[in-house]
Amino acid sequence: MDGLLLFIAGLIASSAVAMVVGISFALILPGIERKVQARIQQRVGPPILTPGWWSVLKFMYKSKVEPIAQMPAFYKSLVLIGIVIVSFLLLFVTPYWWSILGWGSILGIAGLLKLEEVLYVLMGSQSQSIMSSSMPVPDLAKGSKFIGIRREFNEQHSAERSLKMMAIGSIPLYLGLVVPFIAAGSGMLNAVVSLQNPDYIVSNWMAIPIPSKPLLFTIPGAMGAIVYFLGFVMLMNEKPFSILKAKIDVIEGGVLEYASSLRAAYYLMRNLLMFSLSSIFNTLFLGIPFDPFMPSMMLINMLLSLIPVVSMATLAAFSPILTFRQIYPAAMGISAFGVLAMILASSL
Amino acid sequence: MTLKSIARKNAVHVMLFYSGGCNGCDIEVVNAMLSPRYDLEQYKVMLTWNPREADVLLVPGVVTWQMLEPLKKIYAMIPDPKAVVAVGACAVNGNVYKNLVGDIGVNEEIFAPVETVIPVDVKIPGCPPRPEDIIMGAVKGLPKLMGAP
Amino acid sequence: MITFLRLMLTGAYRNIVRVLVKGDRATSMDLRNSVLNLSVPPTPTVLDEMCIGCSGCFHVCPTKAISMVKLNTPVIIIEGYVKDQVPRIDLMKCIFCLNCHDTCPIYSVFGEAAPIHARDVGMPHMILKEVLKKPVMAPPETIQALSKLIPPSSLSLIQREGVTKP
Amino acid sequence: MIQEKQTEKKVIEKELSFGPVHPALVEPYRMRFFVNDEIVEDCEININMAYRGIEKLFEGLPVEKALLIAERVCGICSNVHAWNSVRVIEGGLGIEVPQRANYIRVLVHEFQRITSHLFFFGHAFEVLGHETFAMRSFLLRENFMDLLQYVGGNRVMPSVPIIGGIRPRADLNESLKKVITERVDAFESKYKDYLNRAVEDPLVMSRLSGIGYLTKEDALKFYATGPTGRSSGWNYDLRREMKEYKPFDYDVIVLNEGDTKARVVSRALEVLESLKIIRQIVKGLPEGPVVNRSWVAKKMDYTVSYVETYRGELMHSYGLDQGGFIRNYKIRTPTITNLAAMEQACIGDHVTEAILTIASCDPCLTCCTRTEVIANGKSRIMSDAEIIQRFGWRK
Ligand code: SF4
Ligand code: SF4
Ligand code: SF4
Ligand code: SF4
Ligand code: SF4
Ligand code: SF4
Ligand code: SF4
Repeated sequence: MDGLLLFIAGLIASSAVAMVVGISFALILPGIERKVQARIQQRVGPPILTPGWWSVLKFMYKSKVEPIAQMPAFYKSLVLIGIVIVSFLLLFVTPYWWSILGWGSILGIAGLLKLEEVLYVLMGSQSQSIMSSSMPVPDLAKGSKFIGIRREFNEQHSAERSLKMMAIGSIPLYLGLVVPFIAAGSGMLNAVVSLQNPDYIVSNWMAIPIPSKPLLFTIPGAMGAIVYFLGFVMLMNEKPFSILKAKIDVIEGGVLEYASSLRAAYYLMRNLLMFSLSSIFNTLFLGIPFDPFMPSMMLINMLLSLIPVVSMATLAAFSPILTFRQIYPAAMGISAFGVLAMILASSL
Repeated sequence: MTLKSIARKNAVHVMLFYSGGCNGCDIEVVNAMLSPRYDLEQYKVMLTWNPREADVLLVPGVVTWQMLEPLKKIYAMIPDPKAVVAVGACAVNGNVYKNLVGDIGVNEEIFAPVETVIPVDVKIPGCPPRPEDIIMGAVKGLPKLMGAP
Repeated sequence: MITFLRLMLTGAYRNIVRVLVKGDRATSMDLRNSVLNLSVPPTPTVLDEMCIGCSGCFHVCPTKAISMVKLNTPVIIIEGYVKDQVPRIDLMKCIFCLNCHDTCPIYSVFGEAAPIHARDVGMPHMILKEVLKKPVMAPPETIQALSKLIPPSSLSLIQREGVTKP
Repeated sequence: MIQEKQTEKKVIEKELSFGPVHPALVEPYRMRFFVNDEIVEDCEININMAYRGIEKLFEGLPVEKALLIAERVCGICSNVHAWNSVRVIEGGLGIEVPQRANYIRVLVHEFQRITSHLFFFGHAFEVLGHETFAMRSFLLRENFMDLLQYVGGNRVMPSVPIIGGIRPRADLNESLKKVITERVDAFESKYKDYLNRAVEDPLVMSRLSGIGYLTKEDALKFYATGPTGRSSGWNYDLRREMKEYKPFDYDVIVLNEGDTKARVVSRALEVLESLKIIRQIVKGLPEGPVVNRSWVAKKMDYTVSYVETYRGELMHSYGLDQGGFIRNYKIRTPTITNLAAMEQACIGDHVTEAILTIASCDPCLTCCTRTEVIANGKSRIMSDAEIIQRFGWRK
């Protein structure tokens, strides 16, 4: 009985610490991302805290407005659901959750990611921004031959694209995700970490257990990491895979109508997702989990999570948006690479 | 300073609205944003294309009949507090389009200055203003945002 | 492909330098400082040295954007003619029609760069005395039109010194 | 347009519309794409959102003022509008222009061609989603914005030409010539680096090539002038006929591919030709006066003047009445003839690529819009009577 109470108290405490640290850190990431890009673009760029922290705070202080959406209440709830999903994603990397109902497993992570993707589709089909076909300009009287055709909102178009991205674009992430589990021969995060970092499981909270054989430095692990990284870029909708919120046609896609505190929530969701995915990367490929009760692990995990973020920023600075003409072959190539990594991993 | 005004000072999102000027001001605004030499972002000002995200609306140019409704709508879409910056002589006083009109007397095709359509907080003169003037204008819009409830 | 790889490598090096030590940054730091100090200098619109203070521009401006300000110390241009005022443009009212520029006698009579330009008047490359010695090159209609805008003293200054064109 | 398309009985699923306020557009216009899945089956570009009544503004103005309004037709081509506006009266009344003035006019024109093309790259890369290259284009463009500022006093509206020559403000002195030479040299090496880098980038090239085909027949049919037509193999450049360009030696870039890549490449190469012209001007600038002031405005018949601008062929025309006041000013600008070609070229592509194709034709429509037939807000065609009732001053 006591053991259970202690466990629950630990769970709550670790979750609280994880959330506070995770959110504070996640909101610094966009600033770093932007700063790196700015430096590449030979300019000064915004201060580190501006794109994350200050923007979110500022949006919180803006007056409430009702979004224009098919079902405003549902649309508003979507972003909150998103935050919950992403928070769980982050919590799943903290060891306390690994023993609950098997959530700290590949299935838990993959399931949440899938939910996250579905959110974009739902958002897109809900939002009806003024920026698309409801812009008040007299354009129907231009004598078009196509009178009475269905006029689609850009967001809906973006939702269709997210469906396509779900079908093809998200495969690499899952393949990359699976590789470490295959290597560990288990579906549980616990096994993946202990395979790479046996010291970690047995050491106390002050220790600094260095992973003895990180997967990243094996061939299948490295391949899996690359695939995972590209999948990460796809899920973050960053360039070059940002077709579903390609600024030049659908502007921001489904999230167009989020204003004031909802926009703050959207920023939070995106940045927390970015951090969670990088944190998962470190857990899976380096064996360094985000453990609130082991400060060394937590710090190393946070520092290392800059690597995927900075790489993504660099990649985004140097690539155009790809259209499906390029995404299909690219995603298939990457997936094939991922499958190869899986096969190699199984022989590990 | 409250946290509110510090946050507002440290993150400003501007939206550019092409209202129908000659393009000169529009491109100078784009220059101020995109040219690394001016780099608007270093002043904590970020470009957006979504009125829901914006704090400051930049209106360069006279407002034409067709852009009147979109301008009013987009202005209404921006959540409070918001500021409007009139960029260039066109937006400030109608420029030659309003004032140098030969035989026709009054040009009824355009709405100028922008003040006649939506409330304007900062005016930047010049035809076109230099990017540095535009940046200064955007910075001058800050106190209004910061002071708002 | 080879060239691409070479570009990739040199580019990677250049960009790492850029990211880590702000290499070849293009942002103008002077500008940054002056923006942060709220001290961006305005464009020069009037060249006081080249102006004869005739107030032609003041009268011709369609939006009353020009005001003539008294000089603290009046300047003697040539004996018998003292310049005691120069124009100032209020850019908030200006519509950049360049009427002022086109009317200014320095431009319209002598064909030199006028000392007033609503956008940017530039650097003087003439001395006012020299200009006034040049023969008058404007057609009589221009002088006629000018006489309605500027006081007789200024007009006589122009015609006394210059030689009216046949 | 595209009458034949109708007979094919295409089933079109839906319409996507963008603009007039949209990140892909640098001025107000509206693009309507009629798509199946994501493939564009037909396209309609709605212009006239920037209608300011410019042609009517000229009516009754003294002719010296024409160039100042003409310059305000557009902020990218500002100089060429002012230039062409004075060319009309110079042609109509036979006003002699000193050679030095002609040289400087061409110089400023070529400066603006380069800034316009670099703006085009900036815009095209922005549409491509490549922010870094867009910023580099804008950075390179600054060189020539500075030069325009030095010459004319403003980065965008240099107000250089006047009837009979150029403003003395814009005359070149030795030190300015030196600055120009230095800047042009520095620019050239940087620009070549930038081009190499862009051409070698497989991602960028995979986005550009293979889309937006415009055949030579279509280019001729829709009268796509300028680089848009020239990159479809139509060897037509008005500069060959302009006497101002006689002294200079340069190549006209003609490409045969006709796709989006060709349109980008042809402009990239044109910049290098412009540099050649600029060097020749600075080297061979004749001495002499910069303006011929011995002309009087008098009655002039309706006169037309054509100039090759950065996007194609530009026409200005007007007549003068007895008092020397402007009557019947008409402008026909390059983009208006390129519009139909744009609409044609983007058919059959993915929506994102169609927008790129349109951007690759370098649309800029502030100058195209003069005839408004739709009442604001209401989507209906107004009758003539209504127009007159509403805008009584038209008659
Ligand atoms: S102020 Fe001048 S540059 Fe700006 S839009 Fe108006 S005419 Fe164009
Ligand atoms: S340019 Fe400005 S100051 Fe000069 S006359 Fe015109 S409105 Fe007046
Ligand atoms: S018209 Fe020329 S000379 Fe006369 S006051 Fe104006 S600027 Fe000075
Ligand atoms: S056809 Fe168009 S461009 Fe030609 S005169 Fe008429 S309105 Fe002007
Ligand atoms: S084509 Fe027209 S709108 Fe485009 S830059 Fe030239 S004048 Fe301006
Ligand atoms: S034909 Fe005339 S009214 Fe119709 S789109 Fe062309 S310019 Fe506009
Ligand atoms: S006929 Fe119509 S479009 Fe043509 S000049 Fe008259 S009012 Fe303008």
